[in-house]
Amino acid sequence: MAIETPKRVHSEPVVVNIGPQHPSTHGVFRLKATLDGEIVQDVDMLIGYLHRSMEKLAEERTFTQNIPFTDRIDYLAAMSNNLSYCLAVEKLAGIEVPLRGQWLRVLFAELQRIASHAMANGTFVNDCGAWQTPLMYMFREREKILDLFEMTCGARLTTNYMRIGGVAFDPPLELWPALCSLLDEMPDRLEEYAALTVDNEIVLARSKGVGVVSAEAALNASLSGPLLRGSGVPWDLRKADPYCVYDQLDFDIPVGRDGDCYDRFRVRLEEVRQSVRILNQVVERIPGGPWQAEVPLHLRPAAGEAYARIESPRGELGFYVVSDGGPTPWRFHCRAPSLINLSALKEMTVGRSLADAIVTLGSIDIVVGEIDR
Amino acid sequence: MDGVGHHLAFWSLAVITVGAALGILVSRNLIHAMVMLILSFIGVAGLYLLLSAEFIAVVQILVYVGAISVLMLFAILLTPRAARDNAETAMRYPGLILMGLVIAATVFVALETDWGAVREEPVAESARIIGQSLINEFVLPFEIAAVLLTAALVGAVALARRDDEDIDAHEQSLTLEGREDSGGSS
Amino acid sequence: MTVLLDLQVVADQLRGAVPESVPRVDTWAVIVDAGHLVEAVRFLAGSALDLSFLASLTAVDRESHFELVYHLQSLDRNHLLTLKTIAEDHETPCVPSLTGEYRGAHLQEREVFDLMGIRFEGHPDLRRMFLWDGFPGYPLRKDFLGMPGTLSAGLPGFPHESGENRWPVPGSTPVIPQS
Amino acid sequence: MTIGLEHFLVLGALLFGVGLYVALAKRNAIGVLMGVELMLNAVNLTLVAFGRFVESEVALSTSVFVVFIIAVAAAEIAVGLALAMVVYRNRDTINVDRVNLLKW
Amino acid sequence: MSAWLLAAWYDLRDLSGISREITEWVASWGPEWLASAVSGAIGAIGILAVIGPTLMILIWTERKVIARLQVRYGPNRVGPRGLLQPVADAVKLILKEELVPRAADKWLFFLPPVLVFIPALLVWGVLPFGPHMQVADLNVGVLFLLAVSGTNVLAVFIAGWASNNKYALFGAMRVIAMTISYEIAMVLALLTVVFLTGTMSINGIVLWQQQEDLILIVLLPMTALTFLLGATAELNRTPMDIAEAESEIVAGYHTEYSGMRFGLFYAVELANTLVMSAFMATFFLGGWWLWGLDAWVPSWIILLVKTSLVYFVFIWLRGTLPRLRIDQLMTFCWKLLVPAGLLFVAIAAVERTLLLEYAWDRTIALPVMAVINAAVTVAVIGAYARVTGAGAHRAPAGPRMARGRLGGLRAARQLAQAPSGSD
Repeated sequence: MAIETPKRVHSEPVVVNIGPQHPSTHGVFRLKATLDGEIVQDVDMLIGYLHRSMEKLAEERTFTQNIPFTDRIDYLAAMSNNLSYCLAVEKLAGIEVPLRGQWLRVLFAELQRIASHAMANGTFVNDCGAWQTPLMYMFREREKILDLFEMTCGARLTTNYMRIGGVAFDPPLELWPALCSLLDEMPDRLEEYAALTVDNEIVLARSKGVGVVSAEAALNASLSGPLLRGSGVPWDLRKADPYCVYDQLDFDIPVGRDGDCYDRFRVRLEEVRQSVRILNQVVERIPGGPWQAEVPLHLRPAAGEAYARIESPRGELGFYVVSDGGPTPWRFHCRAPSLINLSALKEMTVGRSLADAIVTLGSIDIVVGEIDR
Repeated sequence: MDGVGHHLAFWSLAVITVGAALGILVSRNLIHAMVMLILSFIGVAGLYLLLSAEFIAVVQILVYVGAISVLMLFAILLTPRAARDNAETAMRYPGLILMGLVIAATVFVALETDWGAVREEPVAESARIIGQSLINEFVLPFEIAAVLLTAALVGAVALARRDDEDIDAHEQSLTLEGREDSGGSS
Repeated sequence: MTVLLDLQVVADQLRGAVPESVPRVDTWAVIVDAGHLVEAVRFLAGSALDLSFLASLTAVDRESHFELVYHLQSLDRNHLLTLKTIAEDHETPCVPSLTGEYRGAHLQEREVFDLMGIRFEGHPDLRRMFLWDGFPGYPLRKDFLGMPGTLSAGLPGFPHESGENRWPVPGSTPVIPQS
Repeated sequence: MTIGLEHFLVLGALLFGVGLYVALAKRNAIGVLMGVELMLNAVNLTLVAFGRFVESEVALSTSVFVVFIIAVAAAEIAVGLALAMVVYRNRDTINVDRVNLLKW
Repeated sequence: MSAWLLAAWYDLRDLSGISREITEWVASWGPEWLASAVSGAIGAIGILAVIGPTLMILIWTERKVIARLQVRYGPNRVGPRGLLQPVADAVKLILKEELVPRAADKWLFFLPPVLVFIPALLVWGVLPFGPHMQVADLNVGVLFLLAVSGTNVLAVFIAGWASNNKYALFGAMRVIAMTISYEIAMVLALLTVVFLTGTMSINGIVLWQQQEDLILIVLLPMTALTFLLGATAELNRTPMDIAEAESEIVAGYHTEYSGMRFGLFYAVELANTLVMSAFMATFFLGGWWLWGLDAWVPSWIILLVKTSLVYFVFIWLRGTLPRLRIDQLMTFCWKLLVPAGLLFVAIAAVERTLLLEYAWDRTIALPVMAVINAAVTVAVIGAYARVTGAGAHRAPAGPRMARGRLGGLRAARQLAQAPSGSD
């Protein structure tokens, strides 16, 4: 047997590797769990299987060339990453984005949020043990959103759509009817999801009171996004530090009650609804005009540094870019919410069963590309 | 019982049963021994069927194969790896001699005794008859068996329950004295 | 809208609370002396400024020294402060760990240690995170490795490597580190 | 040759002998329990064979005995395994030749 | 019905005629043992002939139905409407290399796929497809079913232990704990049925339902539910598939099995699901009997339709529900199913005595009993739901809306104290 018998320990703890190849780690993420029976005694995460050294590579490429890298950081929310990076460089170089470009950025960032939350909630219920069904349902809308992306920029996942100073293309005309029909059916779909999952006894039994993290602990551990809000802290950068045109939009910030997995799930579900609200406003109010500022291809911002952050689907996604006046960034750092949200993993999982640990990991909604970069 | 089928069934089942029992005897691995024991149980169940005792055969499978062996496997899993061998003690040779003596004596008695009238046809509908005799002739043993089972259940739970003070005291003693060599390793 | 704190005001407050903690203030950040970092951060996280949320922690290799950059956020008062610390020693830089103050510093400090090679005094579990144990060098340092034919400087091979078993680089001369 | 009572009796004797040896000579407490189970099975087999071949006043009374024996065996195994667990917990071994203290 | 048609071997309504004809023919010239061997062989071949193609169709059906539940198409490439997909799967599984982990217990590793197959085939022997279409009408048929299907757990345990894999071991531990518990619930459920019908012969239970002119699920809804859930647990299907919980322990006990060995596990899982559906249909839905329709339609088709219904329920559960945790499953079994099972054993005993001893008019007595039992069922489940705090009306409130109260801990506290109906 692979189980070692430690000399003086009476009951034998079992070390189980969850990952790097495991159905519920959503990528090559390895969680080394020490179990006493089914109870988790200790978890240690061993990551880096997907480390591509983005931050080093970015120091070798010009500011514009770095945009495709950001796609691949969080491949489930490429638009958000593009946006955050472009905001940082614009801050660094002092570039003003035309109004239509800003609205388009909001449009695609919110679409991306819906797509990402659909994935997160689907896999979360999957981790609770459902046999793919919720995931497939939520993929339905995600597919439509990815189709919109494809219409606009030709790619579905790694969009590379935002540019420094705006967006790459004005969306084609056929995007708008497709978007409107999607927005029309979204409320029904959301009702359907809610009916299927939110008061499902088994989902409740599996996620209520599981993986609890208090508001104090969440703040101290620098959690952000749905985790922080699930713990009851009303903090959303779209409201707190509005970028683009979010200050002109009307939407609400859902906040959880107990900080358990179920609350995170509900917060994500509600955020999708709010995103639909935002999108409806965007469709109504988007102005005409140019969508991209005149930016030199070989941008050489003056020496300096900038930290720009946005509320990505997973939390505070920040880019810290330092320029030394040259064509490439001197330092390019991504504040990855997936990684930092794992800070509280140990507190959330230790002392509960293995099944709960899996559900908790699912509710954190990690993307390994973003953890490892 | 002189049909070809009967002969075939009896001899194959006898070989399975005794062979599996010998397998327990020689097996060094407790889990392998356990599998052999299960095989032996199944062989005995087959012999019951041959003896037209369907009810007993099914109960044999249900209780021995379905419950007792699973319980034993569970117990094996709960003990540490080092304790999963199936070695013999110093009683090996006395045991062998005693085994030979017992077998010889029993076989002698079995073969030399006149067992009286031998019934050719089995009694049909065994389950109904057993049930009726259980609650008519044997109602007192039946109740006693029920009490015994309950007592055993309670006793097993009481024994296997693990008090927290026990663990603490035990782990303390372990750290003080060190762990005894549990003997054997696998 | 998040307010960026006036650096000079914060620096004065810090100097009042923790003497000699702020040697200077640059355009973007308050620079705190590494020796007083924990005290300074404890003061900043306290009720006076409520910078209780460590938004981001990273380091920049300035070739002669390392800059550690902390973005501290107050959620209740919605203001942001950029704090910097200098690790002077470029070979074996070392700064105090903030894990005592912020649980969230745990993973970020490990990341910086892994990629930049900055040791954090007092970090409970300072191991490599992305790279394997025994990986030679710290890749985000400027003197780590330069990719041949690209724009920036760097070493031509791993520091420990001898000349012959370097990565084969067809038809290009290694870039000489400029300083 | 017909398969008769003697066949089953000899088979039972063999099974009983093997069980006796296992119960006596095995070091592991669970192994000992296996031997006991084998012996019980041998007895059951003999009883059922008697019930099949020998006329009795109460029909199938042997089978009733067998049912009782199986019930008692189930109880015995539960208690026996619980005992083995307790011994293991207190002595850190389930080797019967190491459990040589009558008190602890 | 004319008697000559019923007795003829080509009467599709009772295929046992074929077996009888052949056996009689063999007995007319051959020895007795050959005749009985031939009769057994016919049963075995018949069962294999039923299971083989049915499994193929089942794999396709399950995948297709699950796909429909999941708004996708399912297999539609191999053959017409993807019907040949199972064949392609089988070919793939056969051609795949069968890996044996180096540290595995080689002998024991080979055993489980075979061990798991034997009981899966054996239980078919006591399933009555028609009034005479049953390989062995044991008078302890119910016990036989329980005993044989209970041995599955051994194979699963050995599989988990021999693979020398921690996931597999976890699966084995879980399956033992769960199966033993749910088997008790199942035994109690079947005991209720046996008490009421007064027979342990499975065909006898169908005949009782025919005689009383009702299906047992009407009379014993809680028992039927217990049996269904116990079967779900025994079959390791969602929501009780903790033994092979994909998201937790990868594939549980058969993590290390590949190729056709895995194929055997997979086939047996489906075959067991099918046979449990068939027994569910037999015990609680009247089996081959359907209010006289069985005189016209072949009885095995009636059974097949009922089985498909139950099977659909299994697929439906699988496609819909998430998995429970092991402690929740145990709680559910020991705190609801077992006590309710005991209660219904008592109820069934009383009802049987009333029916037999006092010979009440059945047209009145049976409906009254059905109503009483249904009421008790509702009461028991309601009480359990009340104790555990479950219930759709108690769905937790959704998230609050921040509504301009952005901030950190202070804002969080304010928000927590705000009236909860703020959104």
